[in-house]
Amino acid sequence: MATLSIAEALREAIREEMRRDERVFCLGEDIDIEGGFGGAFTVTLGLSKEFGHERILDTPISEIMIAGAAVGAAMTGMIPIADVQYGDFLFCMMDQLANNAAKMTYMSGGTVKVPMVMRAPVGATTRGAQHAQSLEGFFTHIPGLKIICPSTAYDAKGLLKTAIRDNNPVVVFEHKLLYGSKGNRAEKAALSPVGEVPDEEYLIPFGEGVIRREGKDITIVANLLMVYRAMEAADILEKEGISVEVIDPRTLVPFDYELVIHSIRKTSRLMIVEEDTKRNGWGAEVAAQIAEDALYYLDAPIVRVAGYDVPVPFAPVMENYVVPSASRIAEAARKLMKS
Amino acid sequence: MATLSIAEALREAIREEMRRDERVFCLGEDIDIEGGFGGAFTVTLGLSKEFGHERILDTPISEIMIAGAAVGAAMTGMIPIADVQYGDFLFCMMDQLANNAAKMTYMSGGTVKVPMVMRAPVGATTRGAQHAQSLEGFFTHIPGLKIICPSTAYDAKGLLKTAIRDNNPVVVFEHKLLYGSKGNRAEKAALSPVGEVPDEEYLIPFGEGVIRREGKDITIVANLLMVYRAMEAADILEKEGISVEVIDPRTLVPFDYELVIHSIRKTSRLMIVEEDTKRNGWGAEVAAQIAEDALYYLDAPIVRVAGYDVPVPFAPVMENYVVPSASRIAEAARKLMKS
Amino acid sequence: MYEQLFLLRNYEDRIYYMFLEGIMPGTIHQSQGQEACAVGVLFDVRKEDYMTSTHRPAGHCLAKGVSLESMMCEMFAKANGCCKGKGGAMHTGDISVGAIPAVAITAGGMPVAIGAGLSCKMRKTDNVVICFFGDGASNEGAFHESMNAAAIWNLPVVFVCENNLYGASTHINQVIKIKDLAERAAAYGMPGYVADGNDVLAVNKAANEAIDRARKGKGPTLLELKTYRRCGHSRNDACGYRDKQEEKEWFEKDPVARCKNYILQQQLAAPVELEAIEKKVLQQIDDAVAFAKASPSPEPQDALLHVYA
Amino acid sequence: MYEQLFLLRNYEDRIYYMFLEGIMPGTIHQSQGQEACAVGVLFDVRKEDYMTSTHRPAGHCLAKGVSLESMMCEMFAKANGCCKGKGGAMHTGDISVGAIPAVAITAGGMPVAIGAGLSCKMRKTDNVVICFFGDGASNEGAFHESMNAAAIWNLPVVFVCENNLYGASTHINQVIKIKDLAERAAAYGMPGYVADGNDVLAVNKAANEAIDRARKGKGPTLLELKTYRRCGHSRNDACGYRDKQEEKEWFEKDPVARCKNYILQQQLAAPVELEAIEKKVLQQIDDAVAFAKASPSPEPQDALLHVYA
Ligand SMILES: Cc1ncc(C[n+]2csc(CCOP(=O)(O)OP(=O)(O)O)c2C)c(N)n1
Ligand SMILES: Cc1ncc(C[n+]2csc(CCOP(=O)(O)OP(=O)(O)O)c2C)c(N)n1
Ligand SMILES: [Mg+2]
Ligand SMILES: [Mg+2]
Repeated sequence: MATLSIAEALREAIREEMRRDERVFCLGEDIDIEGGFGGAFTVTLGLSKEFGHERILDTPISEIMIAGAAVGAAMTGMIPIADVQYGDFLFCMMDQLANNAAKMTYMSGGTVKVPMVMRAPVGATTRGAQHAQSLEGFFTHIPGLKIICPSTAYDAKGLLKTAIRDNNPVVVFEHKLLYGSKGNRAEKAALSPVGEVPDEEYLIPFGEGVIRREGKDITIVANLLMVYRAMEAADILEKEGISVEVIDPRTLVPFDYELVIHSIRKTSRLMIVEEDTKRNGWGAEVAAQIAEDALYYLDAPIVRVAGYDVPVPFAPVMENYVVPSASRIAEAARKLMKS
Repeated sequence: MATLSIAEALREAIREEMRRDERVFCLGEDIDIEGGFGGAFTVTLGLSKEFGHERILDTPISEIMIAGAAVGAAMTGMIPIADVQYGDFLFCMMDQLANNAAKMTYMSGGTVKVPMVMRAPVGATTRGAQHAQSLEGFFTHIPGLKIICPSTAYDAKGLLKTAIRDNNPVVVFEHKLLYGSKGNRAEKAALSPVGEVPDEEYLIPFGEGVIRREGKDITIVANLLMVYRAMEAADILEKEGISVEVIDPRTLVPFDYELVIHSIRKTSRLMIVEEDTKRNGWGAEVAAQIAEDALYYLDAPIVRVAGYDVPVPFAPVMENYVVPSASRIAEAARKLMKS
Repeated sequence: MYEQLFLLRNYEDRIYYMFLEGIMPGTIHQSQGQEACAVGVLFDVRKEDYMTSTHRPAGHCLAKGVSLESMMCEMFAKANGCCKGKGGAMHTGDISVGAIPAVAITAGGMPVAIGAGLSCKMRKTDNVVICFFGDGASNEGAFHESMNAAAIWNLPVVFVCENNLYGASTHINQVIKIKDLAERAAAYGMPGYVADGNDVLAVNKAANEAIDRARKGKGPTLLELKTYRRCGHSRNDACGYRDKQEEKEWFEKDPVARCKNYILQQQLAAPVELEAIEKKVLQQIDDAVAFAKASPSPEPQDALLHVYA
Repeated sequence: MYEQLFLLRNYEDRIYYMFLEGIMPGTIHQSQGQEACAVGVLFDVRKEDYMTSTHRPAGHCLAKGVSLESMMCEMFAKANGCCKGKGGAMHTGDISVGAIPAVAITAGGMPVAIGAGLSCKMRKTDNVVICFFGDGASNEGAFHESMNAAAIWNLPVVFVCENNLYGASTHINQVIKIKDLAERAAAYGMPGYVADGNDVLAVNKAANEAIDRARKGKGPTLLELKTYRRCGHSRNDACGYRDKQEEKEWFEKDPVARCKNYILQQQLAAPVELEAIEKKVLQQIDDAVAFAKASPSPEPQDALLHVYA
């Protein structure tokens, strides 16, 4: 057992897969320049020492090309892991991801495959509106992609390895405040979700959520940073006699509805917590799906606590207001218990 | 009263606004080359005769530039109406729309405004996956944009004029099969929703849906082409004794929840019909919102009939299967009545 | 070569007529008049070499070796089309012969070619990538990012710009200020050449030089082929935006007729031999049409397959 | 000019120290060492001229006339910042002095400059647009599409590429194959020039020529300014990727010191005069810091305002 941060766990996953399979390579801006950053959040730091600069490929600032090159390489026998420094820049490559990566297998009638991974950091960290977005809701809306969002080191390693071995384009959303709180590129407000990671190889299948905490009054489904905020809220609420079950879906596409439905059969109350803006965030789909398939298990409205529908403001007081906090979650839970 | 197709109604709206206000201009690819098409669907055909090629500006095939130029012109005193030939190409300009157009007002603390209109045709018309998408769900997810989707000539003219006068970026989704069925660029499967349009000037405020048909058993909320499919389904269902109320929200952001809630208080059953793919389509948000705010009015699950979660296939038999048809809507309605 | 030129021309003409008859679904973007580009460039490439194409892919695909039957079936939206009826005209391709399914987003296939080029290089093959695009596409950001990447990484990619003077209805001189698009190569430190795109031998020569460079690890080339569409941009386009004199001049340079005349003049083949070839090709097309018509349609629910590999 | 150079340098140094102290939120991208670019280019522009900027906008904004206080308040996330605390360092701007709020997406401000240029032209003003971007940005698709549009429409835009040799940690020679980025202008039929970006007078001269052309309706120019960051790319960057010898050589060409030496050598001003200026500027900065610290923070719920105009 090793104790790793999420950044380290991701790096180990990449390292192991690159050792295992020659076809795997990384590309992106500043991912491992000598003396540089190892990507915006150190995930690829030092990998070029072992694998050389051909397989850890530093690119120009050309997002269309990065994504398109990943698609082309994937279709022709390679397994690219592409990187954007901030998820917000995915918009610059949206055409390649939505129109090519996601559709090539389908448009070809299943004759080509696109085994690529797109890694993107999300989350608000007082950098202003263009370096802050949580973009899950855009990508869950694109058929042909798979979407994962690991919130622990164990999951990060196991899910990324599965992603690399998947024959389809997988978008990995990583949260800036969860990479780890050590190192000179760590974020001020970072949590430190270091975790035990087995020494033996393991893979985590997509579509299997986990219960982070058991409870009986309310089911909270939350991802990435919001898992931790929900856990905090659960602590607060427990003292007030409200028992919260926290589910981390871990992958958004595919999504583990079974686990959620199983939980609400017990709690009969559902809350979804996401950092992404509320209108058409991934939580909207979860709420809609439950309202369609499992409405009768519920005794109360389905509540979503999400980023307010505004761009992310710079000032920390405003940013903290926009991103769901433990107390906002707790407050919504109290209200939900009364309804 | 004039009887206009939607393409004509949109053209008249642009013409009137360009006459009224010098700041209004159009830009896009092939929008009015001499002897050309007038945009992919003739909306801007012939306008350069009256306004000249400076105000009806044919551009290179440079979507990033088109959207960015609209943002820049809007911030500096002009009112651009930008055009993409197919909505699918919005992905090429996504960064400018999501990161700049939608956020500039906010990031500047309200000191700049971005009065621009982005027009985009959507809908499947046997052209294959990259010329077929309905993209509403991506754009309703971006705070700072307004989203409209006119389904009649009257609405097209009135809403577009309002959009042009709005101080914010407005995305107009127009359906390829609704532009009109005349002219050599009309679509084979096109409907012909010509309509009466008053000679006097009128504007339609955003956020006001309309009831296209009254009913008492089920409320169907549908937009664009799906309004007509829902109406067809309602005809079928009426014969079976099921009375359907059809609501056309007309604008997705802002959305007229009041009208929907008013309707479900009567019908106690809600169905949402959209051509966009189901997972995280705009219907997901509507369902989620109703499940949060008005759950107690409902006697049954909230049902969504939407494009299946696949890229749009080329073969007409498959395309027709993917896009909701009147019979699929009717079938879902029957099932809903039983639940 | 003539056989291929003749095939491309007649395949597309036949499609056009069937389209007018209304027996073919979808839309079409044809390349009559540009056949020498596809044939000249691809004549000597290997099956293992890759190609990326555009919304106007029929000629490229035939010349790259996608089977006539499978393309015809795709046009008829049949289950045994090269894309199983899922792709349609604008996404024609067959990866088994190196034809990456065409990308209908203008210039959207160019970054894909970079990936294929990286792949050829990283896997230490000496295969190359042919990247087709149009004059209009050269104003897209994707063009710029792709050209630069190929240059700095010295990728085995041959960029083939078919300059047919128009992007849809827009004349190229209205949207660029330079004379030749080949000049843009200099901005990336890449060689750029112009060739007569209606002369299949000239195209073949220029292309083979570029391909040879790429194969030997000497990096990418931009090849601009001056050519012209005989047809409209897409269905129902009467080309009202084109100058009639310009059309006339270009129509006289028809690449298929030119090749035929050349062969006859140089006595490289006898008229009867060419006639025999033509007859064979027309028969192949007839057969393909018959085959496609008789082929089964996909089931509606097949739409749900192949979203994931 | 020296006053401005000195202001830019000391404003940013002061910000840096406060950042280290931990009293300033967010992140910073500073431009110490590049001051001559901002000052030289903007020295003679009008308030009515527009400017687009980047993730590294402080120098541009000060030189364009955004008030020191309002910028300092923005850095402190105060309600009276130039963006009301909503924008932050990377979105600094003030449209009332022509400084379009900065775009932090690399090259993302360039198409915006096209729009501003169109606007200046269509409204028949003779105002111009200064479009700042970096060497790294020149590999973005947005660069390409913007340059071409400006060229074909003959827009009054001056493209200013501050080539500081690095895009984040990546040396420019690793990502382009040509010598000067100014060469790229030729691909658009636009004039392109190189100037010494650490010599404020050389910058001013080159910029004024370009601005003059633009103002007279003679179209856009690409101006490449060779310069160097004295600071890291962003906070916490020790520049481990830079060659120490390279750093040394460039640090010797410091634009602020150089301007000062020039003034003294040419006896354009006496040392005491310069000292007085410096003292005044430092006092202004002190005052701005004090003012910003004393200014009110926004209310949390203010986050909900200004989504729409
Ligand atoms: C991103 C994008 N923008 C616009 C279009 C619409 N469109 C299809 S073909 C075309 C013209 C392309 O011109 P060119 O690259 O010269 O190719 P050609 O049609 O002449 O073969 C346009 C504008 C598109 N398919 N994709
Ligand atoms: C689209 C996009 N990609 C990547 C980044 C991350 N990033 C911020 S600054 C920068 C380097 C920019 O280099 P350059 O244009 O030379 O400007 P400089 O930082 O040297 O001023 C990068 C890669 C970004 N902000 N936007
Ligand atoms: Mg062309
Ligand atoms: Mg730089």
